[in-house]
Amino acid sequence: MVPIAYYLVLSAILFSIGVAAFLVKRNIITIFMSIELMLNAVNLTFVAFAHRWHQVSGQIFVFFVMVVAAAEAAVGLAIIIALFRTRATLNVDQVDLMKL
Amino acid sequence: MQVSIWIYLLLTVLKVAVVTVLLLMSVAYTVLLERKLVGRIQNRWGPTRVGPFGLMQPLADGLKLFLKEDLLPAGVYRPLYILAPVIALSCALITISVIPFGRQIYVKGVDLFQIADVNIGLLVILGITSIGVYGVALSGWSSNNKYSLLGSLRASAQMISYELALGLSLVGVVLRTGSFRLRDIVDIQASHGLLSWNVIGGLQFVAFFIYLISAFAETNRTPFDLSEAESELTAGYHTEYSSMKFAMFFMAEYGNMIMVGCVATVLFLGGWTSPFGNLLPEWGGPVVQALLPVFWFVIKVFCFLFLYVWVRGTLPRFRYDQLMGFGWRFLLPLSIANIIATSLWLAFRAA
Amino acid sequence: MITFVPLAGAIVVALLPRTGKLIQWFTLLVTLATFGLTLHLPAYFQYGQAGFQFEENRPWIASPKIGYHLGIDGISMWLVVLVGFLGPMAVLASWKAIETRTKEFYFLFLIQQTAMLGIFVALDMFLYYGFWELSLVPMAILIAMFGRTRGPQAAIKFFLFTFIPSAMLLVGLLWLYARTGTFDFVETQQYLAQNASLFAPQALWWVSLAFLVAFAVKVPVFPLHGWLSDVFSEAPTAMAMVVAGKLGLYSIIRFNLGLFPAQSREIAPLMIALAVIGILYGALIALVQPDLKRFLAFSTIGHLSFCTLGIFCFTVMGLNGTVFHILNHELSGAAMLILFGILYERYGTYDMTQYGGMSANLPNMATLYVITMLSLIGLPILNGFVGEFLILSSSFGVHPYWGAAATIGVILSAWYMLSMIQKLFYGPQSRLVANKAVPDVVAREGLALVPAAILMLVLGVASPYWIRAINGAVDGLVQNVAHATSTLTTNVAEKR
Amino acid sequence: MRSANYFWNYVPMLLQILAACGLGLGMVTASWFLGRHRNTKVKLEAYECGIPVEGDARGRFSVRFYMVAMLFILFDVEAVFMLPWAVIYRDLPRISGSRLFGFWEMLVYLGFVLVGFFYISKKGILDWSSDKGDL
Amino acid sequence: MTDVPQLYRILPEVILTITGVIVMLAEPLLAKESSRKPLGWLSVLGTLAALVSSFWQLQLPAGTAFFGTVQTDAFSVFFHVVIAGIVLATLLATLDAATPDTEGLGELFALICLGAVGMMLMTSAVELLLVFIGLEISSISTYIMAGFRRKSAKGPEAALKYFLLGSFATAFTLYGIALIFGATGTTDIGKIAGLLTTSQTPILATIGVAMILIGLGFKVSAAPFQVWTPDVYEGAPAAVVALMSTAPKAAAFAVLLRVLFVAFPALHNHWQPLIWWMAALSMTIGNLGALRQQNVKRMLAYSSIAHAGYLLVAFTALSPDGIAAASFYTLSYAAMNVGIFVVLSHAGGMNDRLTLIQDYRGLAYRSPLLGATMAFFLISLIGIPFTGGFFGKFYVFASALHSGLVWLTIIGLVNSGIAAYYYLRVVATAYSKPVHSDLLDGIPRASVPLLFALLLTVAATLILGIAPGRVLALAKAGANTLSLPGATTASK
Repeated sequence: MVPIAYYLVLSAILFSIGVAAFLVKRNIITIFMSIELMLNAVNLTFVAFAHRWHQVSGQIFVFFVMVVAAAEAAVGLAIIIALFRTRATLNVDQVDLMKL
Repeated sequence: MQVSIWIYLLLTVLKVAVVTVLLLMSVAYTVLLERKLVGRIQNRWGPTRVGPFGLMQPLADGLKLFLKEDLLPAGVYRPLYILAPVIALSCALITISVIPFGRQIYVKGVDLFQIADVNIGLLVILGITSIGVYGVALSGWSSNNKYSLLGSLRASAQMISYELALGLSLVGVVLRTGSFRLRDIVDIQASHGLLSWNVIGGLQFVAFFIYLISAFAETNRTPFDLSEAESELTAGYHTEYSSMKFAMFFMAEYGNMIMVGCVATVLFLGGWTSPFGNLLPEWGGPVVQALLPVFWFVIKVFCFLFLYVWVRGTLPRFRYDQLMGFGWRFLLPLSIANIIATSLWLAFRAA
Repeated sequence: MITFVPLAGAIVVALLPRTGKLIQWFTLLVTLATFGLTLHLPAYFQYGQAGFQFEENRPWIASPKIGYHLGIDGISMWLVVLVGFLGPMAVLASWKAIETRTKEFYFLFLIQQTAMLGIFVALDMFLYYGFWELSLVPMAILIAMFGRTRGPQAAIKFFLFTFIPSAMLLVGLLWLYARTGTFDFVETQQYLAQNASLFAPQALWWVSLAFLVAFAVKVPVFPLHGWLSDVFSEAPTAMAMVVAGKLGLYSIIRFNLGLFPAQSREIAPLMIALAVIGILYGALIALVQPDLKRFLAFSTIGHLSFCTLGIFCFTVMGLNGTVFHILNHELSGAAMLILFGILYERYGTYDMTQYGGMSANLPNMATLYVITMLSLIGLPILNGFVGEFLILSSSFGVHPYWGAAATIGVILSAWYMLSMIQKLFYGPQSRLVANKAVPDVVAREGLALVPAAILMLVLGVASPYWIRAINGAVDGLVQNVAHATSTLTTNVAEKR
Repeated sequence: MRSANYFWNYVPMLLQILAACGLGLGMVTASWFLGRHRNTKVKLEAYECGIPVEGDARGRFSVRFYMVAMLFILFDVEAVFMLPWAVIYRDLPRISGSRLFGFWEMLVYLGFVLVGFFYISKKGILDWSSDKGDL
Repeated sequence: MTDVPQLYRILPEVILTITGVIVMLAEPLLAKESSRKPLGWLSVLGTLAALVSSFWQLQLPAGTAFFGTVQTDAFSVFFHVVIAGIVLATLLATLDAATPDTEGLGELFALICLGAVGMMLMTSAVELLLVFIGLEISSISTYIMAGFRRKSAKGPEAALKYFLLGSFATAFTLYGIALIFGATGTTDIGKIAGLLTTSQTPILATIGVAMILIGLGFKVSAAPFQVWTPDVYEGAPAAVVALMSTAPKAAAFAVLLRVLFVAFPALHNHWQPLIWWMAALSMTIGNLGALRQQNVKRMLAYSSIAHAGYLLVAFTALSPDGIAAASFYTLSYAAMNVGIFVVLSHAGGMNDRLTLIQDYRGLAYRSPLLGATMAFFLISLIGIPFTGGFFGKFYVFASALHSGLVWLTIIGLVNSGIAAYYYLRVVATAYSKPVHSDLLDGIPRASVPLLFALLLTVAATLILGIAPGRVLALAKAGANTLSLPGATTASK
């Protein structure tokens, strides 16, 4: 039996990696993926807690998170395509038409 | 489960090894089967030289491919280029772990005829199948070859499109069973033989039809083999692969065929159960009792494989827009309709 | 009730078509009606009494408790009448000056009237604050729209100068509300008077400072005067007439003295010093200022600083003088502005140096100029004298040295005013004046100015009549201050 | 104990995964070492049926493939919702007290899915042969 | 099958959903060249129906439905009405700004309706799951709306920035929810409060609340999570920004209020200082940032950051008055901000011809109606009395002072003083001469939808400024439904 703390630490690490990648990476797709990583870290947390509390609501939450992640992925990809069409780059540093 | 963990593990390892080896063997002989059958369909012999009736042909092929020069073309993205066939093959081999191919018989706490009896077996299958797309997609992209890329794009688009219909076609089965566990699914089909199989007794013939077509598309087989349409794309996504890496894609394809056959058998064709149900009296000792279901199972899978080859020998290839249109426009709504019909039927039957 | 006559007029103006002089006539009618209504106040005012009359108190917003509480006392009554009086004057003054976008102009002008009347009659501090802020908006927009060259900038400057401190005022108001639970002026006053010991003196001091700063900017008191000259030079005459002085001074008297007598007492030396500096500063700059409007702006600073001085002497005489001087100055200053405006209409410049020797061509105008000028200087029998005299004499009584310094200001003001008149009307004719034949004062202008001139005379001669009304309210106020101070000192003594 | 059992169910699967991956990797490695390597420049070029190689393969390709990917993501996840429903469907009348509760609920859900399906279909996203869906 | 009363609880959402779906389905069925405006009017009708049904919900007894996930009470109705009003004005503005060659108009209408469903769900959700779902429904539709002008270079960029940062924020919110679930074992907002007082490990919950704050802080563009705001506002069409800058914020604030005051009053010692700083920072950064903007929409973006700050001030008051003030502020901010964007949208069209402040020079002369309304809304944004903006600020700061937050109030009011400058600059520009050349050829005649939209927003702003009593009463009723066990620290 794996203690819950392991799951939590793992998900926290995953989440942090996601955050770090989001902040550090420059490729839009990679940034996008790091967000997905964060969401999945959250899913892991939910499942772990759902197991701990014997509450199914945590798992239901995971379902919805997955749906949302999917919807976001679709929308995100669409936006990226639209962006690529006008800008022909996937580097966030070059997406800087609007600045202070 | 009072067996020592180490014995349990040892036995499991043994089981895994046996199953894997058997699977690889059947992959090899499925290739031979295909060559032979297609040969017959086209009024020729197929391989005959190596061994009696060409039975040693697969081994010779394997050996040859092993010794071929392993090219690593200049423009490829190496990590993914190497990883792609591994993914493809592994996914084909992993699915077997949840398939029950015989009655539940424990020896020292180890289930003889199923590697892992998990309660979400169906989900595992779906999941692993999805991962299989990566092998195809990555191989095409990492090859840095236009044929490969187009081939893999086509293949992955096709696979994911048909995966939808495939996934939805399984919902009907799950509706009837109320479980993802493959053994439960088989058990519910066990009572009246052929009549209680999902495809007939479960009124899932539409689902079976959808599954069948989707499965052909999933494995990139004729008539949906556009990803490797020789006439336009050379060999599709594995154009740049040679030697064993090429062989691995090949094995993955046939492995997947077998897996699809197994899944179809379990889900729609009653799994290891006898088509005659209780009509036939039980006979033979415990060993026979144990092995007979495996026999039925193998027979059913074999029939399925035969169908595969038969279709390949008979049907022409689709056009790509027809292919995608068929999947999205026809199969998807159809599978949803099947779900609605099944649920309605179940609701009224339960009353 | 009076308050909203202009507002109703404004709405009608907004709906009127833009044809001909209809809007002007209508606005004139509205302002005259307002004036008529304001006259009703002194007619029925009970003189010599402290406290508020004509009160109207209705709940407006349940929570926080805000009432629609109006009322006037002796201080505000004349100011209300003054606003009423200046209304038609301003309309007449802008009759020709404003030719484009009359609709917007008169619409905003009437709103401005409403806001100012509201400020003087509001007894609910929240309502008061509302009108206070509201008065900024039409002003700023009008300055932006009709400014000479740098209208928008001047408007922003004006707005910010007055708005930011009034944010502090709001903090103060809210704080008071949080502590007393009411926005009503009278209730708050009583509460503060009775429960002064409940408050940390420092807190009250800060609040009073917030009030004071907001008002002082509006006056403007010396270091906060930066906006005035810009506004004067940019704003249309009708607006410049009403912008300065009375709102801020009135508010200081009403709120700072009314609510925070002790704190006002404490800060008085500083304010007196600033006032005197303002008097001298205004006068000195005015001496060298060639632009007529800016000239008047600095002279205004000087005059209003007199009022500040009068307020912070805390004597009945001083306050009487202050209120009176506010009236005077508004009247005379407005007249002066109109006169400048008339010149501008004719010659198209505010540059003093380009004028000269006009008295020959324009004798009537010269007369009006001289009367107004004398009133501003504070010549006896004209109105300016009474106010200045009262203020100066009270300040001599309290702070002789400052009083003496202020007297120098009076002398200076006489100097610059006279030199201005001299430059404009006497001496050799300038090229501008010589080359351009212009009419003398026309009937419309006369209609605006002659009553003003007469009023200056009347105010100067019959001052007791006016002061009678002021006196009652001021009396109460001074006692209030004295009382608060004594309690404060006794408190301090007790603590010692 | 139940949960321990639960975990042990997966151990064989883990072993199978290990075996499969090991096999795959092993094959790749083995063939690399077994075969001869005689590389030439031309041999290592991308294979384009013998014609000299033109440009890079990582160019842009039809946006339809992206469309399919996006649609797949959406519809696949929508399908995921049906699976737990399917599992519990036969128990729903007992839980909800209404025989067709589960049916209607899923019908509403499927209705929305079909609305989306209808929309993309009418928008021409599924028409591979025309360029109407070129978004 | 759901019995009837349950459905009543989400009646406005249902109406809007159906409207959105119908619009979405009708869109591809219409001929490609035919006008999409009927769809817009259909959406307007649907929104009106939703508005009416929200009011109608007031007479239902407060209560929950759907397994305790939605709750209709005065609070939710208040925000429903706010959102429906915003949507209404936005739809009208879109109808006005759209030209026959505007692409994807039908989808835009559908998205607005469906996004509104999400926002409304957020306001009535009493279950974190539903909060999350509503949040995402609204976010995803706003992501798409932000990139509405997909052919322009700025549209997709705005959408991308909004999308990336928005989903980033979502992940934080979600993690926060997960941790709270971990700490309490429930995601029911009502139950959390009861469990937390006895819980032994509030540290998880504390972190969770902080995470939720971060996530929702992004959504309401509170500093230091405000970076996306200017870019998104600049890139999206003005009509859409009218919606984006108000409705999702209103919803997010509603959620924040519910979550903080219903679920976590016990932890107010932890979150109050955070909000204090967020409020102070937002106000300051927003106003200072706005000072140096040349682009009107960017300026308004910074101003919206500042307004989020003012709103957060009300949170720190920790009193029913504060909640009511926040609700009220949301409404008044919505009225005036939507108003100003309606004006911008009409002047600039769907393609934002006019971007810089300078481009609006002389607007008041070219089009007195637009100029006057623009000035009116800006004045309201400054917070001049007898406009909604004033009472909003007033209540907020009054409640803050009531709770003894003198410094925050002073920061806020000084900020609102600074803010006057940049708003005024626009007013002054609109009223100065000569008229900018871009304006001379371009402003279309005021259309019927524009007049409706302006009427709606002006009336709302004025009513809030002159007779706020009734609205405030409703806001108070809403505030009282968020019971505050043990969180009232108002120092009288």
